[in-house]
Amino acid sequence: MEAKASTFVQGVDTAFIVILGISLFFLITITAAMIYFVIRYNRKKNPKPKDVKDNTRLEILWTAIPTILVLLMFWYGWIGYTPMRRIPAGALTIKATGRMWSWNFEYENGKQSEYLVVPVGKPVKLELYSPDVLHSLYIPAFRIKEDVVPGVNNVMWFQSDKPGEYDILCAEYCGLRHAYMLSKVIVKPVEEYIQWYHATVDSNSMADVEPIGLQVLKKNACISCHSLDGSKIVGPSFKGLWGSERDVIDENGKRVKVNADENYIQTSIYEPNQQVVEGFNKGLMISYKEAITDEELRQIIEYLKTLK
Amino acid sequence: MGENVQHLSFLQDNGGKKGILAWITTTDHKRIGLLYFYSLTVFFLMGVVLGILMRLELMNPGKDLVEPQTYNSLFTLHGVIMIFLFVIPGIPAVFGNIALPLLLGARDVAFPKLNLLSWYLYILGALMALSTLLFGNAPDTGWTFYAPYSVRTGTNVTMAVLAAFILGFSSILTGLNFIVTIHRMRAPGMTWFRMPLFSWALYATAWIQLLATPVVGITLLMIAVERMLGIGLFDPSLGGDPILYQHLFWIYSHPAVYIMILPGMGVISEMIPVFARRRIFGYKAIAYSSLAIAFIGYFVWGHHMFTSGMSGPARVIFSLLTFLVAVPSAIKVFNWVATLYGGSIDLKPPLLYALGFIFLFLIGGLTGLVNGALAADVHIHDTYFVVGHFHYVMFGGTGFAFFAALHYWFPKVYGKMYNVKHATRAFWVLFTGFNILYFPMLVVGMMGMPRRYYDYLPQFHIPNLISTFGSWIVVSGLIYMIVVLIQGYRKGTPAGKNPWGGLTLDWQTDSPPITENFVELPIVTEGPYEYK
Amino acid sequence: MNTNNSPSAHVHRDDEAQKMGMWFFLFTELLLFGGLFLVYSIYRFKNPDAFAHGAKELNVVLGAINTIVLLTSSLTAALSITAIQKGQKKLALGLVLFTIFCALIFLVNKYFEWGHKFEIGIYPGSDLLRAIPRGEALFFVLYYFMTGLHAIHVIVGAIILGFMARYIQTGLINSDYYVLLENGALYWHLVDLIWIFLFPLLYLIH
Amino acid sequence: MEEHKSHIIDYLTQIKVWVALVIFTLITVATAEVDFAMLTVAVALTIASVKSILVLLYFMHLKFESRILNLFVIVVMLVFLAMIVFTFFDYIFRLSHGS
Ligand code: HEA
Ligand code: HEA
Ligand code: HEC
Ligand code: CUA
Ligand SMILES: [Cu+2]
Repeated sequence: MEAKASTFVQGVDTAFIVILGISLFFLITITAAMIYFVIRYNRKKNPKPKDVKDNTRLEILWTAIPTILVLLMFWYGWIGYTPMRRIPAGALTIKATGRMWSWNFEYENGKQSEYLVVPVGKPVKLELYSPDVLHSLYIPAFRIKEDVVPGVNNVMWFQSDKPGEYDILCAEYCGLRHAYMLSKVIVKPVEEYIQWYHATVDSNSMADVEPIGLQVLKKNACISCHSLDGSKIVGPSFKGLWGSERDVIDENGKRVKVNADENYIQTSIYEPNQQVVEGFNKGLMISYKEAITDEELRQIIEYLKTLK
Repeated sequence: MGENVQHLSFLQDNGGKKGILAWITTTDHKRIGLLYFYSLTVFFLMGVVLGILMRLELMNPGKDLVEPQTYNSLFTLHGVIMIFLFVIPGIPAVFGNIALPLLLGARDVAFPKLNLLSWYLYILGALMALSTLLFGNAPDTGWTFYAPYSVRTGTNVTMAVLAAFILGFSSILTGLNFIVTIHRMRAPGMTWFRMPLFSWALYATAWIQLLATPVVGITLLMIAVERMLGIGLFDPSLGGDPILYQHLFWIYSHPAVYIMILPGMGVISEMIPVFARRRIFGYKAIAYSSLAIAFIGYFVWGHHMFTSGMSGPARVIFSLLTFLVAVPSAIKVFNWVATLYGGSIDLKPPLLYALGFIFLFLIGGLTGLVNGALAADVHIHDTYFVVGHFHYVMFGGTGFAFFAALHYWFPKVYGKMYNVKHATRAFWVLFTGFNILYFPMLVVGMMGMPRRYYDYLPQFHIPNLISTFGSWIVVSGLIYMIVVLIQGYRKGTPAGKNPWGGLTLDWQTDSPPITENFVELPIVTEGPYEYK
Repeated sequence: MNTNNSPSAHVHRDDEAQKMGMWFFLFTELLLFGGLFLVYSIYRFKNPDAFAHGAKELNVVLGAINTIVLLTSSLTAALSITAIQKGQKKLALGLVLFTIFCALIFLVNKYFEWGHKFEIGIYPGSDLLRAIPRGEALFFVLYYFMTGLHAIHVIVGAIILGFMARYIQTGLINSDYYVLLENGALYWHLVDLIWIFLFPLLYLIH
Repeated sequence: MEEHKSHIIDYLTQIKVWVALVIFTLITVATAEVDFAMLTVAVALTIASVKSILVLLYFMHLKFESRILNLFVIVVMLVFLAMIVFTFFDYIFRLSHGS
């Protein structure tokens, strides 16, 4: 990771170097002292131990010096960190949603993207939002990370001065596909960014060749829990779902059979915990009432019909 | 000490009962210590196997061995077993039980029946935790049980959480027993500052056990109730606050890391003077630093939450306190090394493990400082750097101290000596393998590989491969060590009362000690390490 | 180090140790509830109005009566120790039995209080709790959790005191050896102590 | 291991303490109706603390126990208070500074 991918790199790396430097010094001296003593004062060479008295001045010395050193470390840690919390006014604001198990970035003009595309040299503020469980947005190259906590509005910011692509990882355990909750930051020169920002079609995905219903499913990360090929992931597969007879447990814990019609699909998506498919768990799927419009719902259903 | 032929050793004295019954109904502290030792070893080996399986899976990117769901259960159970069944009870329950009354010149602990009860609770908790492994549906939350995932997941979190609750209870009772023992049962003439340092360490530990454990107890109980009744205590969709859960969890679990390490430090403080034939340097500094660690350790828990969205001022305060808690640990290390100066050092296996402890704990502690720095932690939080850190302190620290204690008191407990040459070799295998296993984790963590990852990006491959390779060496070393000890138990030469030349009271009685420890209670007239 | 040549000491009774052990146990109990108090105070801090609103639903009179019942039982528990110290066995027994009686009254009261809440649909997991504002639901959940845990302690305390009564009867506890009774009473006082804080926190602070 | 006999507290003292406790309870119920705004919580908790100190000292005989035990009780209370204070360090600053 050469050069400065983000403005924080300098401060963070300095803190690392200072602390690791001091640590290495102590590690080496203490280890060397141990080895030396063990050899020099070996029982064969030195059968009679010296009688060494306690030494208060020494105790004070080796309390005071580490105290000063740790305060120094604290200081470097602190000054490397303060800029991370000082969000410049006028930063470009993007809403970053982390959900099981995908990232979604929503821009001020309503544009959505699975990658975080940002202009070079401009401060970017991320408003972190999670509808389900804890996640953590981590960009190693930028040295930043902040948890995405449901019900709490965490924010983070960064400024990248080097165009390129950098990994985004989820760093807070969030269930089955935690390790696959990946994305990328794409830092573009300003003009390119503006072009991208105003383009209606996301040039970073080949969305336009896929059926529109599938696009909706992908955008909302439904397919990280529901497979299209009949295999069981976290939720039941979408394959063959349409029109089939479902064994579900209703709210009173009773088993009932229902037919997978439009109504059923709608409740499954808007109120997933009302009727829980037998053999699956309540509470994993959250309500998508806010996320999916009636129009999109219709598109999903149209698409499900094709999955026989 | 005259004619004690008529006194049976505690290993033989069945108190009129037969076979296994004489063990599982015993109230003798040494027998209870051994009960803990045997059960703990079994659980520990299970944890090791889970660890090895994880390493195999992580050997290459992509799927090597198990499904993601299985992997998630693997690290959860590995963490739960290692933390709640191995390192937390580890040294206090095994060697504290065996050695504390001996060191103090007492006949037993203050409440022998309670002591047995704690062991039963331990076994109950352990069986509950492990039952999830056998009956499937093992929890997949990580040992931290973070809400709201732990409330939502369909796996058997409730059982695991209740198990941890019961194990906490067992830990509390042990701590309570030790505190009262230390206050009330010291031999005549044994003032506070004539106590061996291991007792000081156990005393400080016991206070943490008493005051921190109930907090996590109630927190885990709340998770269990939340799952069973479907109410909202921490689940944000029902008005709860997941960050509050983290506070409560770490209010216990940070002090808990000192429950793990302080007894280990106590063991090391026993050994260094004995094998260097020198009075320990800075007795009072070491004793007080245990109390200081225990006390300051209560107020640094927030360093696990630097990226959770905690308020800025709280992050700064917790970071500052985290650095301060490192100072008493440093004081101990300096005093240990100073004790070696001018001594007459005999590099027997216990000392070797003790020095190995110092080296590995140094790496673990110093990487802890990296974690404690705000800027650095934002980068490495929840990465393999942290995994490296805590294996260095827990396994390199507490684990090696456990081995040191095992090699130190083995002749006392069984009255026989293991083969020193082979034990030394086993140490070197274990030590080398350890560093090959865990050092790459620090590197790959700095590169940005998050923890609890079933699969990883290609750039993280090489360190992971090396690490997996190291895990095989460690396991070989472990097997080697166990074989040496078992051989010692079966065929070892008689060890005699005092094979290492220790001055503390445990070495003044028979090996193995008689049931009530001493024929006549000793009277103490000077400090524990007065080599002349 | 010398050894002691006097006749080896008998394993001897150490009342002081017993009592100390009990106190340490009480510390853990205090922190067990301490965790709950912490949760309560944070949630109250976050939802002050909802909590005040929820507190209005609780029956102050019943709460106050229960407070006084517990205080009285604490008194009689304490008095029973004085009685046993003075060798007044009958009185001591009577006082312990009265303490248990107070525990029962407390529980009966609690039963009616909870029963009433259940009737109007306020109980963990009820539809009503799902419907009302989140903060208020939290208040009631905590109310049940805290008073429920406390009620369990009342029951355990009463059982312990039952044993004490039995021991006084059999003479195991007597004017010379009463540390068991002291410990039983200490536990009972702890139950009272916790209620002293629960009562204002849950019932009074609007 | 000194064998020391516990202090005997006479009946009357304890009954007086009980009377005080009951009076405090009535006061706290009465003041709950009055609105001291921010102070309401403080008043209620102060009264509760006074009550608990009475229980500790007299009913639980702390007044007549060893110094060290008294010290322990104080330490435990302080540790608990510190836990609350440190947790609030997070919440006070988080909530008052907005999101
Ligand atoms: C035995 C257990 C143990 C011990 C002793 C420690 C000791 C320390 N730990 Fe560790 N820690 C854990 C077990 C332990 N830890 C675990 C299990 C986790 C992860 C939990 C999870 O998330 O699953 C963790 C995580 C953890 C974190 C959170 C990281 C993150 O998730 O982002 C932090 C942050 O500050 C931290 C810091 C420290 C510090 C400062 C010490 C200090 O006490 C270390 C002090 C020691 C020294 C410093 C070495 C000796 C000093 C010298 C020789 C002198 C020279 C030094 C100076 C100049 C001062 N630890
Ligand atoms: C003391 C605690 C302890 C010990 C000893 C170990 C031992 C091992 N651990 Fe550890 N590990 C944890 C505690 C421990 N672990 C915890 C708390 C976590 C976090 C879980 C979570 O995320 O929730 C973790 C997580 C963890 C991960 C990260 C998983 C992830 O984030 O995805 C990995 C990955 O490789 C790993 C590997 C191993 C391996 C290979 C071993 C071993 O198998 C190495 C081999 C060890 C030995 C061979 C034995 C040494 C012997 C002794 C210590 C004493 C025995 C005494 C007798 C038998 C007499 N562990
Ligand atoms: C975190 C995992 C997860 C995500 C993400 C998820 N679901 Fe689900 N879903 C489940 C689970 C588990 C069930 C079964 C339990 C239930 O019925 O609530 C389910 C059930 C369903 C059902 C009923 C299926 C049947 O077989 O009867 C439908 C329809 C559905 N989901 C649609 C969606 C859509 C559309 C999305 C995305 C907008 C989505 N899900 C996102 C986990 C998920
Ligand atoms: Cu999302 Cu891990
Ligand atoms: Cu910590």
